[in-house]
Amino acid sequence: MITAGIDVGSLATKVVLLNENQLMSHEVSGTGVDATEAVKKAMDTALEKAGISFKDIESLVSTGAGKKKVPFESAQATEIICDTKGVSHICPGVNGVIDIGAENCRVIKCDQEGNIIDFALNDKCASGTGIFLDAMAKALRVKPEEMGELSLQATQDIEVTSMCSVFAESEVVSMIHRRVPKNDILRGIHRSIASRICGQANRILLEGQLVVMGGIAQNLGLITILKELMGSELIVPDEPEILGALGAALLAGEGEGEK
Amino acid sequence: MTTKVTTPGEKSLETTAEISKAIKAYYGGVKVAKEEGKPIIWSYGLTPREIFHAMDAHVIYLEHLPLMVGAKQLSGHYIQVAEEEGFSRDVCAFHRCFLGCAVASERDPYLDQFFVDPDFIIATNLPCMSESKSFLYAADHHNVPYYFIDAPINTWGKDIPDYAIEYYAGQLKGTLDFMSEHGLGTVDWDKLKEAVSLSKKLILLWNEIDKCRQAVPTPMGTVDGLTAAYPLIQLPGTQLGVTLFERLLKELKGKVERGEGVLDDEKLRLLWFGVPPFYNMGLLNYVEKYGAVVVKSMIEYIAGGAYDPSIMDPDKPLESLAYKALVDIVNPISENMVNFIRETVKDFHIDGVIGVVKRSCGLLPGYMRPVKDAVYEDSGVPTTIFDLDGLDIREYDDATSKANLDSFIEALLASKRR
Amino acid sequence: MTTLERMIGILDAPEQVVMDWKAKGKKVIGYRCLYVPEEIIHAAAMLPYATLGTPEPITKADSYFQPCACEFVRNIFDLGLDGKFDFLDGLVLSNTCDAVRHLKNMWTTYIDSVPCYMLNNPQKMYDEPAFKFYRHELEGFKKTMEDLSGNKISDASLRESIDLYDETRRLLKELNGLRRRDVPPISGAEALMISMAAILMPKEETNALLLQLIDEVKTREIKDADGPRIMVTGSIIDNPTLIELVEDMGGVVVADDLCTSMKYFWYQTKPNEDPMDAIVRFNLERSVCACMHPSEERYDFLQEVIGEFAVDGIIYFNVKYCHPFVYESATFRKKLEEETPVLALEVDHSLSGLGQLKTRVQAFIEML
Amino acid sequence: MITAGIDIGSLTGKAVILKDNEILAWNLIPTGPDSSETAQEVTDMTLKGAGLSLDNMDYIVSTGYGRVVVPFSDKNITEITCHAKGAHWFFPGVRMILDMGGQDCKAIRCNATGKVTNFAMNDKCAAGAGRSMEIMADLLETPLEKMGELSLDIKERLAPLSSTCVVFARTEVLGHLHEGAHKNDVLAGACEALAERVKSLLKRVGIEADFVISGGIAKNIGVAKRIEEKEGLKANICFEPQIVGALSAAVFAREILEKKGKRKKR
Ligand SMILES: Nc1ncnc2c1ncn2[C@@H]1O[C@H](COP(=O)(O)OP(=O)(O)O)[C@@H](O)[C@H]1O
Ligand SMILES: Nc1ncnc2c1ncn2[C@@H]1O[C@H](COP(=O)(O)OP(=O)(O)O)[C@@H](O)[C@H]1O
Ligand code: SF4
Ligand code: SF4
Ligand code: SF4
Repeated sequence: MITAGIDVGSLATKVVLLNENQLMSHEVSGTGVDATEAVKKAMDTALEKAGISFKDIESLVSTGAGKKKVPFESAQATEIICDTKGVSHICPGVNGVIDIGAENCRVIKCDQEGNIIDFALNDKCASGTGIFLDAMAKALRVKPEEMGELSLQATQDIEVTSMCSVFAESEVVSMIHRRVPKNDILRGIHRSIASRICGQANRILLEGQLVVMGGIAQNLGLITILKELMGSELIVPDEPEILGALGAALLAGEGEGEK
Repeated sequence: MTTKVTTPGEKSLETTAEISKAIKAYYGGVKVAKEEGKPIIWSYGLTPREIFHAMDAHVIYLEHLPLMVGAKQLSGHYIQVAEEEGFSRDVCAFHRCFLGCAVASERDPYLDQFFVDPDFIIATNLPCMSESKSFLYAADHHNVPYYFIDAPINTWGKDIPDYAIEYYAGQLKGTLDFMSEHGLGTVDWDKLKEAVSLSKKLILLWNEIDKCRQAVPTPMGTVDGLTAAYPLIQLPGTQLGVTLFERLLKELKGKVERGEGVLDDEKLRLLWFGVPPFYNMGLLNYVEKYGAVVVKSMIEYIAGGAYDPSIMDPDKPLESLAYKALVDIVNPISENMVNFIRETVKDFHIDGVIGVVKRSCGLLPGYMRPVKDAVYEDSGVPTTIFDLDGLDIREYDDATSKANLDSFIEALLASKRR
Repeated sequence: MTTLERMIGILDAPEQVVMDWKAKGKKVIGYRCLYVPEEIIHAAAMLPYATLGTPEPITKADSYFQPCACEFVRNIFDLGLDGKFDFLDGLVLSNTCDAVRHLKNMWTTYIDSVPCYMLNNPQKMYDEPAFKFYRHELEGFKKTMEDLSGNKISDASLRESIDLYDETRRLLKELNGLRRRDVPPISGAEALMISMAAILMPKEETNALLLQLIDEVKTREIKDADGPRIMVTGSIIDNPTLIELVEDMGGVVVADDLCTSMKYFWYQTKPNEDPMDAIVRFNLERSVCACMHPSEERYDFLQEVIGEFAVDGIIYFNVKYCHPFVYESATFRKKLEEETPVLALEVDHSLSGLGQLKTRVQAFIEML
Repeated sequence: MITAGIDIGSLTGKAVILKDNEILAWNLIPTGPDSSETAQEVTDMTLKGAGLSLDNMDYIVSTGYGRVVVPFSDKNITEITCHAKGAHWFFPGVRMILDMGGQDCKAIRCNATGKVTNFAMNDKCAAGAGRSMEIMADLLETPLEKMGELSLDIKERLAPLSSTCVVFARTEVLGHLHEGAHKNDVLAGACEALAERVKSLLKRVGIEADFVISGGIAKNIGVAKRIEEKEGLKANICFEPQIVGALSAAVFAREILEKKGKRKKR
């Protein structure tokens, strides 16, 4: 059975196509202003990569902040369910998930079978999410993808105290003024965001073997500090941003969203 | 836009509609009393209503007014007024809202229907100690006398020592004297005894009502329950309260017999722990799309709702009321609250607990974790905890709240399916 | 080393005080809040130890307390979870605010290493029934302390302890009285640190040191004393950083209203009474904290200090989510401002975001 | 007597040179990565415009966010104290100043001589400051200068943006646009939200009729007009509201000199 999972994130839209739970193809593209359009495009590309056409898909599940904007008929599921599903598929037996996306940070605690025990979502403040990092990257004039690497080359510990992403930005600017090395600032930023995430994880007593997913999981600098702070074993799978979409496609395989 | 997404809760019972009318009538009465020159009291917390009713006092309750204002979506405005007075966003939204109403130079016509300035104020530190200070501000602002009832915290469990009862009962006597001094006549002890006996009756009825709610499907959920709790909280010691509860009990019994529920096909039964969003009670109906019902909320049980009234003795009115207040589940440092929730989860076949904290509440944040752990340990029932302010609509984020509810319910359903 | 340096040095390693005491085979009782009578603990031959916070960020406690509980209490609980208070033989809390009440709940539920007691102090002052109730509670507390220490508390030993503590309070008051001068001999930050050290140390030692100290600073004058004279108030401050900040910005901190400083020693017990009654009256006739009703006493105290110490401006440092003080500062502010300018600030107990505070404090001082 | 005032804000650096009571020259440049350099740069430009050099300056006062890093200033003073003084210089009758800058907004009350008597600042969240307007402008692809004007030309009244967080407001804005809302209407929503927040700041210090708006957002008539409407007031805005801080620093410099009665040797 061919199934599709669509994860419409606030920044990135992800599509995963599975055949009998085996990956056929996936696509990540920007969500932009028009989510509907973005989904269509991502879907077309994924279909093309897989060499099939839309009518071959038997079942569809969509998730993510923009799941209601998906233009195809599909079942909907929350990110918590899809994340857990996707994670326990590729890393069975883990104790939990940390999903850091653009505007969201979710922590999920689950048991060996992948049942959700507890979870916590971030509140309305943007600090502790991808957008915060993106803004900092901009202030420091580095690419978001490079931030992590650079922060690992830091030589001293400095503290970024503002939790508000907007104020943190000016704090960072003032550090640049004081000629604090970029790498050290980056490390400070990562530390501040990691402690925020750590606090969220603490709220549900998350520990043990954890998978980090979402776009930000690719940021090695953050992962390193997070590991240090949490004292947990953190696993970052390949292409961590598509796990939500993968989970959705797996759910579709379980009979949700059949056409 | 926040305002668009809020909806009032949909009630399903006839008696609760009646109770709503009684609430309006009560506050309408306060306004009339003021016009007739009778003294008006502002009060708050678990100050015993029985003595107010026995004295025929007209009282505006701090926690009730914001609810009414909140339901009309006006709370945000008055909260802002209080903040402009210099109150931090971190203190209780109920108190901020009330203070906002108290000091506003212009009042909304809706508010004007029942909100009047006080002639004196009676405050207490039960349930939350720190917030009681807000009344000092109000007393200062309106330049009116102020009486403070100090409730010792319950470090004793169910066995309150005599000296604590004596201390609290003594202050109730002080309250009565204070009211007399300020123009409410002397206390009629027979009337007070009658009030205590009516109060006892009322709680017994509530306990029976509560039993009905254990039925599957439940005949009354929290959307109705919060209104239904009004007589319990505000009318103990009156015949009206008893009559309303008799009617409610009858209606519920009929429903249970006929097997009618809020939802006929209940898939999940939930318990709401914390203050629900009074400006958007529709959120409690929201879960119905999953076949879930919020059966009960903790709020309905403060002020004696979880209380065994057998110990009340009308011949010792003040001592009975002292005991009732001191063992209340919201009197901190006691197992009472944790045990109450623990039992409720079992007795009401609860599948999941929704714990909401508002950042401005002094009392509830400290309960969340112990309750969650106790319930999970006992029954394996999970609790989700998220931020939601029951009153400050400016802090409300519909998408986040729903995302939390969606995720929690989906997870519950998924584990049920297994 | 000067006596001043010696006293302040104690704060670098307050645990040392405890270790020295424990080395004598005696017990230590932690307490939070001045409504826990140290004298009773001391009369049972134990060391009362004020549990103060640290500016460290909170980690573990966040999984127990929601982040909207006062940071000071979360900080104490964090330290408790971390075993930082394991040297205590008991912790006594008093009924002052919702945050502390919950600390008691949490501590009892989640920390086994140190038993925790709650002392039920009334929140009503000057009230005979409250005296009576409190006396009952204190009798129970006395019993608990006797059981814990294995020592009986006689009226005579309690009297002795009270006298000892009164002496500490008297000396501290004398020392701080010197700050009334046009050029104070000690800075606000020094004064706070001296008080905190005096609070932590065994009083026998404290008193000897204080005598020397008074002598030592009598002829001292601080530098930069030409700025406006500031009084600092608000919730607990257990770290001199905030006061230093005010002084760095050009303010001269001459007085305060803090339970870690002037509120600790401003009052004396009344002589010639039954010693338990003396403690009851002492605690219910002075007001150290915004938790008490009514607030007139506190307001009068502020007024008195403003006059005596020639205060030009008042700075409120309210710990975030500290409800009693937040309400009270709003209430007082209106009245105080008629004569003395007031700046009310919210601070994180962990002292983050000092940059923004600085601008406000500097502007306030410029305004004066 | 020649004095200079340097105001290094979070977003712009300004300098004003004052000869006795007359503005000789002023300049405004974006704050670069290094505040000290910005200070140097804007001062040099201004000096050049006046045909003077640093040696000619009798006294220099710095202010603003970067006030402590101006290497050649004789004294630093907070923005709050400064703005009251400068507003007073432009409009002597003024009793209340609203300074709306990039990072924070301040409501200031002063007495007849321009001395501050009370003030309030926005809190730790950036939602109520100029930076949020820039983010909006960016998002709606509108030049900052046009924002205010456009926001007054609306078709439909949307509720003010509800997201308290600047960052999340982005999603809200995109949502509106996607539902076909007109750009101007969304801009109006953003201005409205900011004006609403500022209003409560003003109320905290107590509203006075004679008031001045200074700082960059004063140029945003969409915000300024809305604040006026809300309280039925008329705001005074000088020809260049952004330099009020720097100007007052220069005025302060003069006053300090006058008090000291002697020139400082450089
Ligand atoms: N290679 C990378 N290194 C670091 N960050 C990345 C990388 N790729 C994407 N990101 C960040 O991931 C975030 C998007 O994550 P994603 O999980 O797709 O979010 P959402 O689902 O909310 O749209 C963005 O903030 C982006 O900056
Ligand atoms: N021409 C303009 N029209 C509208 N708004 C402007 C204009 N110029 C600047 N601003 C606003 O002013 C803010 C900067 O104000 P400014 O007082 O210079 O800040 P700071 O002193 O913190 O550097 C910007 O964030 C922007 O919102
Ligand atoms: S603090 Fe900053 S990041 Fe957080 S809500 Fe406010 S503007 Fe957004
Ligand atoms: S219990 Fe919480 S919500 Fe209720 S009045 Fe107290 S602080 Fe406010
Ligand atoms: S700082 Fe305030 S809230 Fe915290 S413990 Fe002290 S009085 Fe209570």
